[in-house]
Parts: sequence; structure tokens; C-alpha cells
Amino acid sequence: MPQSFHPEERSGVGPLFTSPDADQARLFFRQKPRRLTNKLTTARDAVARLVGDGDYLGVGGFGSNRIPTALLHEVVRQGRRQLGLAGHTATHDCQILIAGDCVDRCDVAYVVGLEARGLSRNARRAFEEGRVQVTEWTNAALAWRYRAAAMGVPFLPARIMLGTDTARYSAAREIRCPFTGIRLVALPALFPDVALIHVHRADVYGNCQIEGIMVSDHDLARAARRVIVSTERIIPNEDIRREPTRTAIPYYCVDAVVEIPYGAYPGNMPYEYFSDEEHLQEWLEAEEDPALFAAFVREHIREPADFAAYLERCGGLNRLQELRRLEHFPGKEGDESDR
Amino acid sequence: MPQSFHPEERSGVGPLFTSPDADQARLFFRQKPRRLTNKLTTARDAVARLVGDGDYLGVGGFGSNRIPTALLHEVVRQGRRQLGLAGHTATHDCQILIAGDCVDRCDVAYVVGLEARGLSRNARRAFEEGRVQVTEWTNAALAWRYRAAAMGVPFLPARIMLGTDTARYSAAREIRCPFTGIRLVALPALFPDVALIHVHRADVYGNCQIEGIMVSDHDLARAARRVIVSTERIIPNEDIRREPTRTAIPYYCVDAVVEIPYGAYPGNMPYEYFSDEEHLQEWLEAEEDPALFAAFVREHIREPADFAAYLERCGGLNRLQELRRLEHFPGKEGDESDR
Amino acid sequence: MSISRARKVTNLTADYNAMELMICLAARCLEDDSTVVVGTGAPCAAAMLAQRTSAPNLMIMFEAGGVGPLLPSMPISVGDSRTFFRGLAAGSMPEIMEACQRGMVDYTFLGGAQIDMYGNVNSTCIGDHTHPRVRFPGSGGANDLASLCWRTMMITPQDRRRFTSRLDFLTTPGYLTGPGAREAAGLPPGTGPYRVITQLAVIGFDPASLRMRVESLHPGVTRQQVSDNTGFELLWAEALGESQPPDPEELRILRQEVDPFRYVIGRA
Amino acid sequence: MSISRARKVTNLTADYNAMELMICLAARCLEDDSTVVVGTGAPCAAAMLAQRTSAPNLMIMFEAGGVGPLLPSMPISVGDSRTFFRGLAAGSMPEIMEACQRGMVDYTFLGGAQIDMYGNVNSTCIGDHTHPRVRFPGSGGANDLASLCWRTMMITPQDRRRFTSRLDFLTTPGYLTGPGAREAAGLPPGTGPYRVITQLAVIGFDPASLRMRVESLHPGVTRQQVSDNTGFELLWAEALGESQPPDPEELRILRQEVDPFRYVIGRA
Repeated sequence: MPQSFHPEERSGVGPLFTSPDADQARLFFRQKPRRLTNKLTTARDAVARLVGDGDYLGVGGFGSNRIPTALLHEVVRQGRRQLGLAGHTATHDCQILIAGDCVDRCDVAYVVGLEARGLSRNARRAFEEGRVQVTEWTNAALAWRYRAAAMGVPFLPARIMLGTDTARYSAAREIRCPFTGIRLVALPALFPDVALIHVHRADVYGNCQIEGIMVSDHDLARAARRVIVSTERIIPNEDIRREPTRTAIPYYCVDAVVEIPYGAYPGNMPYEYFSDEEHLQEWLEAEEDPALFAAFVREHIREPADFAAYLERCGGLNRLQELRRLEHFPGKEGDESDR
Repeated sequence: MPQSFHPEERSGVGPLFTSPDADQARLFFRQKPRRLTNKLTTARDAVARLVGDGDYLGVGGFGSNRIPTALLHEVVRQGRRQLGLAGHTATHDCQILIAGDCVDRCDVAYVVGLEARGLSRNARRAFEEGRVQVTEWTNAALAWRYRAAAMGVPFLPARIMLGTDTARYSAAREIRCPFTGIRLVALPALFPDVALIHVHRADVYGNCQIEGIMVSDHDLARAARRVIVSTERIIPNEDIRREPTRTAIPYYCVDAVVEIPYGAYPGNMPYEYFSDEEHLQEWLEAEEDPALFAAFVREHIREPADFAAYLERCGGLNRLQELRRLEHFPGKEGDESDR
Repeated sequence: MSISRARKVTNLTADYNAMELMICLAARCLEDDSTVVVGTGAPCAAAMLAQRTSAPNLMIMFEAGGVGPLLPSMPISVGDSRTFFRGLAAGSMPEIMEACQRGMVDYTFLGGAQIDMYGNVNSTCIGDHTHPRVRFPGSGGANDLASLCWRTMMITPQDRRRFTSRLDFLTTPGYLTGPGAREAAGLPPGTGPYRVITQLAVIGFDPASLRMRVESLHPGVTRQQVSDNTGFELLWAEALGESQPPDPEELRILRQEVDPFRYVIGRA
Repeated sequence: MSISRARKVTNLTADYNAMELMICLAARCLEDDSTVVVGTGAPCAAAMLAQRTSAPNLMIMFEAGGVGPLLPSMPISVGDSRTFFRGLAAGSMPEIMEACQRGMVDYTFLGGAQIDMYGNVNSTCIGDHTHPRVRFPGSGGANDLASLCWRTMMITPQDRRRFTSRLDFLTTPGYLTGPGAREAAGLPPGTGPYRVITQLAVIGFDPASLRMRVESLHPGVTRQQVSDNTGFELLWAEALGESQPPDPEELRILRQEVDPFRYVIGRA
């Protein structure tokens, strides 16, 4: 047994925004439909029916990669308020939701930044002014919290966060291994009310195929009470059945399927199109002035009737075609970007 | 909090055949090679180098499906003794190892049976006569014990086995959820000394692709200290890199790669060949008489120089071609089997 | 849904065997739009029959990873390639077990060597565990599925040896020692044995005592015969019915489409 | 392997900038035949340079799931498609984090707003946590990687504000409060900060006290400059060396192959 660094087992002081009660989740999952039905709909309808004020959201992909941008815009457009957010490397996805003033609490692993691109001033203001209540975690912690929920257990043990303020301001608890006596952090299961996930291919029932890194979407789709999938394209059920090995998300997790080509723009969709770095820079620049940024959000999200209209404002098919070319990484990227 | 059924938290009385100590495993994994090197070798060499008397084995696939038969035969042929075995739906795989008198302890989820085919008399004798020491588990328990090891934690919680003799004769312990107070079973991580896994395709470094159900092999490959992969075919590293989404087992888990077409025979290899039910029945029949069975094992495993010689004894390419046809499930199976 | 729902009763006793009867009765227990994890043999036949009759939207899963196959014939292993033949997903064992643990799976089926009045099952051994007189395969996935799925079913021959007051080994939980015991042990609330279908009767569980209660007798079977083949005291439903025998369409589908080679129905 | 290993010293101060120097020094810390989880920017450049110089068999991984890509250019996100471009595997975040937790990953790199003498890092906030004066992104994967990988490295600008005796928030563990503290907290034994590479010096950790100890000064840098840019007392290696500047071949590879568009090296 290790010597005692902490005088006693510790608990984080952060609020737990979702219940880790696996029995309560089981009662929900018990009545979740099991039937193969056509779930094809519009982003507008899916968000209207399945995302309510106050819901807790999990967002698929990795911040600016394979994110469900079109669904996030729709959440903003419909004016959802007081949402909870799993900030699991939440970069452009978080930026959109904060731009819409949709979020009032957040399990933070990574927020307000866009990785190498810089920081979102607008998102920082929201967090610094206390408009968003925060519990601290890490990327692995949120990944494993999803996994705990996907497994149907109320917690999973891990060897992270120990000894840090990240643990102190989390809602994790320390436990001892019943076999080896080592100190572990217990991560409470995270069952989001709604998951928004963008995939490469889905059938109308919601069986989904994803290319490239899964991030945490395998677990997120299983952990969430309701799941909205947007997809680059709808494929026939026969195509799913031809290669069942490739089904990353089975239909019974999914409540709505929306076909939205370029649905991850301006994010990167692996093997399809690269991120639009110029447009992401426009976001960061617009955020420097709150008034300017309000106009930017109005122009880019609130006013366009749908995602296709947003794509048009951002350069339309010509720009998208450039991003397709960029995704194939010609020997020297400059060959493309200098054109 | 539930009312108390058990007067106190309980522990199973079964022996724990492997240490769940994650730190000890880390020290092993720290020195495991990370370099991309050509690991192609023969079954004989791989088993000679990587499987020692007394080792604890995990076997991939599902008893009679995608099992590493050729590697198991080699273990028998080299006369390994006092092996531990994870009896995770161990059917024909267990039957082979017991036929070779290789096993003296077993974490049992499912042994001595071949599912709908019947029971192995020889394996039953070994267990009934106490030649194999037993700790009881369940299929999910062993699956999650592999997963705990693959995750690098000493245990995982689950909601199975509770209240039963299966738990009592296991080495599990009961715990309380630190968040919800519910009773859970703590499953100790299972780090096998060696995993034997058969896959569809691998490159010479050990990057593997698997078609169809994964069973627990994703986790087993990561949990085991050493991994021997047998593969239907070797593919170029470029093929791995063309579709990295399909890499089920990454090279750094793998210590040896052996190319053995039909390496799962007489088991079923999805999309390749069906199980040879007639030959599996021959096994069951031969087992009725110990003397007869000793001769059967000599003839089928000990005497053949290698797996190809075994395949020849079982009908060779013509029989294998029939099994390929069966695997494609013609509208009525009888169309084939009646020919 | 009652097993012995009112239908025109036709005497078909000469026309079906005990296995066919059990499979048809089990199939009718499976509600439409539900999920079931099945093994090989009679349970799989029952699920396949249900899909072709009363439960066209039943989703079949196998513990080794298969989801929603277009089963070309009866699997011989719960992990063989039929279990995901043109399936919706070919997942993993954790995938399926975790779906069960999350509460996504409605039904499962068990087998076993012994069963007690609370529906607890022994599939591990006869005699002392350390030196068993007979060693059986063990839990396999049975303990998991019966712990985690909402409703557990059993298709089993009934006799005094098998229906016993004392299990040699409690492999898989039924209602354990009775009311509250599953919850106290930590098993998910609301789960437990649902129906036991034998060659004699359809047996449910009394909601108050959680003990086996005969719901209906098969055509021509008497209470005495059922008692004589049971090693403990059975309860009897107030409105003890007669099990509805297979109708010709069920038999046709079972024989022609589900099990044309009589792998299962030939065993009776 | 010593950072300031003996080589022919050529004065190249006019030929490289601080970022290029830091990347070259970091690259030389990475042993061949090892694994590293990197982020974007300088750490990724260091790993790519190492692969082309002293560590041809270095395996690069990204926390979002990418393993062993043939990086066509610098990623802008640790999850963008470059991170698994022609990769050996495109896995998941659990996949990578679990490889770290199992002990399969040798190196990782951190960034942060504040660092203390034990190598603890703040990337969460300045000011009170509930009402932060400045909010930073938070841990991301940093706490995980620094908890689980064997050796943690940092490439960071050095000044008194950043190298502080008191972190506003301990996001990511270094050696916590000193000897025994990581183990007592439950972090895996044998892990911890390894090197901090700044524009002034290469800093390691004293094996006894686990406090920062300067291993080598960059060409032209004095002890006083380093002390003036550090908010706590530094230890000094007995054999304090001079950091080996980039050699022409390292610079050529860094500039032409690793970062031809100067995304990272243009920032200095």
C-alpha cells in the first residue's frame, strides 16, 4: 500500500451536471425504440424534437474534426438555452454553442481554444464572466465517463487527475483498488441527454460507418439517451449489411438521421474535405469585438435558412472543392494553397 | 441504498491465477519493443520462443470460430505443460489443449462443451478428476477482465455474478459504487502471459485486420504480455496504411506473425471457410475411449510435421474448398451438403 | 400478453412434437419491437419463428457480437458467421454484454442442468465444486444475460431431477431467495425470470412470492403429471389455462423456413 | 543520453532562431525505438525531426487516435486527418489513453501558462477558479498524458511570470510536492517530468529533490539570465554544459521537410 499523501480519500468539489445512476439510465433505455424505422429527417425537425432547453449535450468528433456543425448551427438557430456541454476537446463546436449563448454549464476538458489556431475571445468572456458553470476534467476522463455510461456501470476507475487541482475541481472521487490497494480516481458515468454526431455514411435506420479516428463517438453514441446523426450521405441498408464489421454505431442507438453533405464544415472530414482554416480565422477575428461578432453570428448562423445557405456564404461549391483537394494532401500542401 | 442481502461485502474464494497489478504490467510493457520490425516466423519458432511451461494463455476467437488452431496444435506438439487458460467460451481450443494435457488451471466461463455439438468427454474427465484447478467466471467477466488489463487499470466494476455461487467460486470482490452506493462486482484485470490470435490479414510488423465479430480480441491483444498472431494471409504494409481505420490490432502489441492459411480449421473463419462439423464430430467420438483418443491425438496433432500435414489428413484442399463454399451460405445449405 | 391467448383450439396433438410445441410457445412470449439475445438451438428457433409470425420487428443479437443477421440457417455456435450473416453489425462480446448492462436488451434464454423454484439455474457442476461428480460447461454468458436482460426465459425438459429444491451450484441468478433478493444482491431492478417452457407446461413466476407458478398446461397434460415431474412445490395460476398448440402456419414456418434440416425440432 | 553530448561546436547563433533551437534540443531527447504522444506545434515538429535524425524508429501517436502516420505536413489539430494520414491505425481516444495507462508510451509533451519547480503545470486559469481573471483551455489531454506516459517533456518560453513558485491552479502533475508525492497520490511509479526546454536552457530534474535543475545553457546565455527569468530557486547540474546548437543538417531537415511553411519555426 502506498504511503498516505492525502490524509483521506478525496472527492472533487465540482458539481455533477448529470446523474451517473445506471438504473435510472436503464429505465430510459428500456423504452428506447428497438424497431428498424426510417429515421430520416431534417436538422430542423431533429433539433426541434430531440433537443430541449436545459438538456445536456455531447458532441461527436474532435473539436474541429468530423463535428456536426450543421446540427450545432440548428441548435443556435432554434435558440436553445441553458444547455449543459461535455467539453471533450470542444473547440469550434464549443465556439458555435457559446456564440449562440446556448450553454450555461460545462464539464471542461478543453474549451475556449482552437488548438494551434488560437483562443476564442467570445468563449473566454463567457467562461470568465461566470456565464458558464464549470466542472474540471480531462480528455481521458470524459472519454472514460462516456465509456462507463456505454458499459452501463455508474463509474470506471482510472489513474489520472490524482494529486491535482483538476481532480479537486472535478466531481470525481478517490477510491482504493479492492485487489491491489492502489489509489484510483473513480469517474462517474456520463449519460448525455443528447448526442450530436457526424458520420461518413448511414442508412435510414441509423446504422453508421465512420472512417478514420473514432475519437469517443463509439461510446458517446451508446452513452447518450438520444442521438442525432448527421451524415455525408445516406447509403442503402444493403451496404450496411454487406460489411457489418464497419458498423460503428448501430441503429438502435440513433433517434434521427439527417443527410447533410459537408455537414462538418468548416471542420475537417477525414477522406472528404479539409478544414477551412481561413474561415476559422474569420471567426477568431470577428470575436475580438462583441458587436462585430453578434453581426457575424447573425449573418452566418441565424439568418441563413439552412446549412446550405451558410455554405454558400462561405464560398459555396468552389471553396468546398478546394477543401476536397486539400484533404488529399498533395506532396506539398503549398501547391494547393498557393493557387 | 439497497437493503442488505449479503451481511458484508464478499470476496470469491477462487484462486486468482494472474496478478491484476497494473504497475507490474506497466514495467513489462515499458520494455516491450516499439520498433517496426519484421516479425514473420513459423508457428514452431513462435511457440518455442514465446510460450513457456507454466504460462497463462488467452486464446482469441470464440471457441470454434476464428481460433488459432495451428498455434494450439504447436503448443501441444511442443509438449507445453502446466499452462493456465482463460476459458472464455473455450470449446475446440480448450479441447485441443486438454487433449495435449497442457493445462493445469483455468478461469472458467465456458469449458468442456462445444455448444450445440455436444460435450467433450476428455475435457470433462480432466476437470472432474481435478487435473485442472478451476476458478469460476462468466463470458462477460472474462471479457471485461481483458478490458481492464487493456485499459491499464487493476479492476473494472460490473453488475453480473452478484448473489450467485459463480461469484463465490470466483476471485471477484464486491464493492459499492462511490457515487450511487449500488453493489457492484469488481473484476480483477487479466493480463495473460501470452495471447494466441488468428486474424484475416496482417502485415509483417503485426498490424492486423479482422472481419466479422471481434469477440474480445481487441482487448486480449492489448492485455497480453506477449502476442502471437497467425494470419490467413500477409498483406503489404501499404494495404494497412491505405485503410488505418481497419487496424484492429496494432503492431506494437504483437511479438510474432505466422502466415497460416486455414489456420482456424476445423473452426469457422468468417467470410473464408465454414467449420468442419464432420471433423469436430470425429473428435467428440474419439474422446469416448481414452486409448482411442490418445491415438487420435497422436495421428492428428503429434505426428503431423506441421499444420499443412494435419489439413492433408483431414481431406486437404478438396475438403477446404467445400468449406469455402459452405461459408457463402447458399440459399439452402442442403444444396451444398447434399452434394 | 398471455401465452394461452384465446384462439380457435384445434387438436393438433398428432401433428407436432414436444420441441415444436415448446418453440412455438416461446416464440409467442417475445413481444414485437423488442430485442433478444439468443443462443443456439431452441431459443434461436423460437426467435426466428417469432420474427416470421407475431414479432416481425424482433431484433436478434448474439453474445459474441452479431446483431440483426438475416439468418440463412440455424447457427451451430453463437459466434459462427451465420450470427452476423448480412447483419446490421458484427460487434464484439463487450458490445453485446454492455448493451445488456445498459438496459437495451429485453429478452434472453437460458439452459441448464438444474433449476429451482425461484428460477435459479445450475450449469456448472453436480457434486462438490472442487471435486465435481459431473462437470458442465459453466456460466458461459448465462449469468451475464440473466443478470442484465429484462426478462429471462427458459426452454427445458421438465423432470424431478432437473426441477429441484436444491441446486448443487447456483450458476445463474433467478430470483435468488425470493422478493428483494436480486435488488439486494445488486442486480439491476426490474429484471428476472419470466417464463419457463417445458414439455408439460408454461410456467411463470408469482408476482408476490417470485416462485414458479404454472400458467398453462399443454394439451392432454394433468396437474399431477406436472407435480410428479417437479422436485418442489409449484404454485398454480388462478386461471390455469391450456397452452395454445402450434397452428398449422407456425408449424409450416418452423419446419420449412426456420429449421428445415430438423437440427432442433428433430431432437424431441 | 545527454542533451549536450559532445559534438563539434560550430557557432551558428546567427543561423537559427530560438524556436528552431528548442525543437532541435527536444528532438535529441527522444530515444530511438520509443513511442511519443504529441500535440500540434513544436512538439510535433520535434518528433518529426527526431524521426529524420537520431530516432528513425520513433513511433508518433496522437491522443485523438492516430498512430504512426506518414505525416504529409504539420497537423493543425491533434485530431485532423494528417494525424492518421497513411497511418498504421486510426483508433480512438480511449485506445491511445489506454496505451498510455498500460505503460506503452514513453514520451509526451506539455504546454501551459505556468510551471513550478516540480514541473507541475497550470493550463486552466489565472485567479480564483470560480471567477477566473483569465480562463485557459484546461487540461485537455495534458493531465492524462503527464500522469500516464513515462517521461514528460515541455517546450516553453521561460520568464518569471511563467516559471512561478505558486501556480494559480495545478492542472497537470509534475512531481507535485516532491519525492514520493506522485506515488502517494496514486500516479504510476516511475513517471514524471523529464526535460523542460526553453529559449534559455535545457532543464532537467534533480533525482533527489525532484526540483528543476539546469542541465545546459544555450550558447551565449548566462546563469544570471536564467535566474532572472525564473520565479523560484533553480538547481544547477554539477557539470553544467552548453546546449549543442542545431547542426546544419538538422536545420535543413527542419526547414525543408518538417515545417516548410514555417507554421511553427516562424513563430519565434
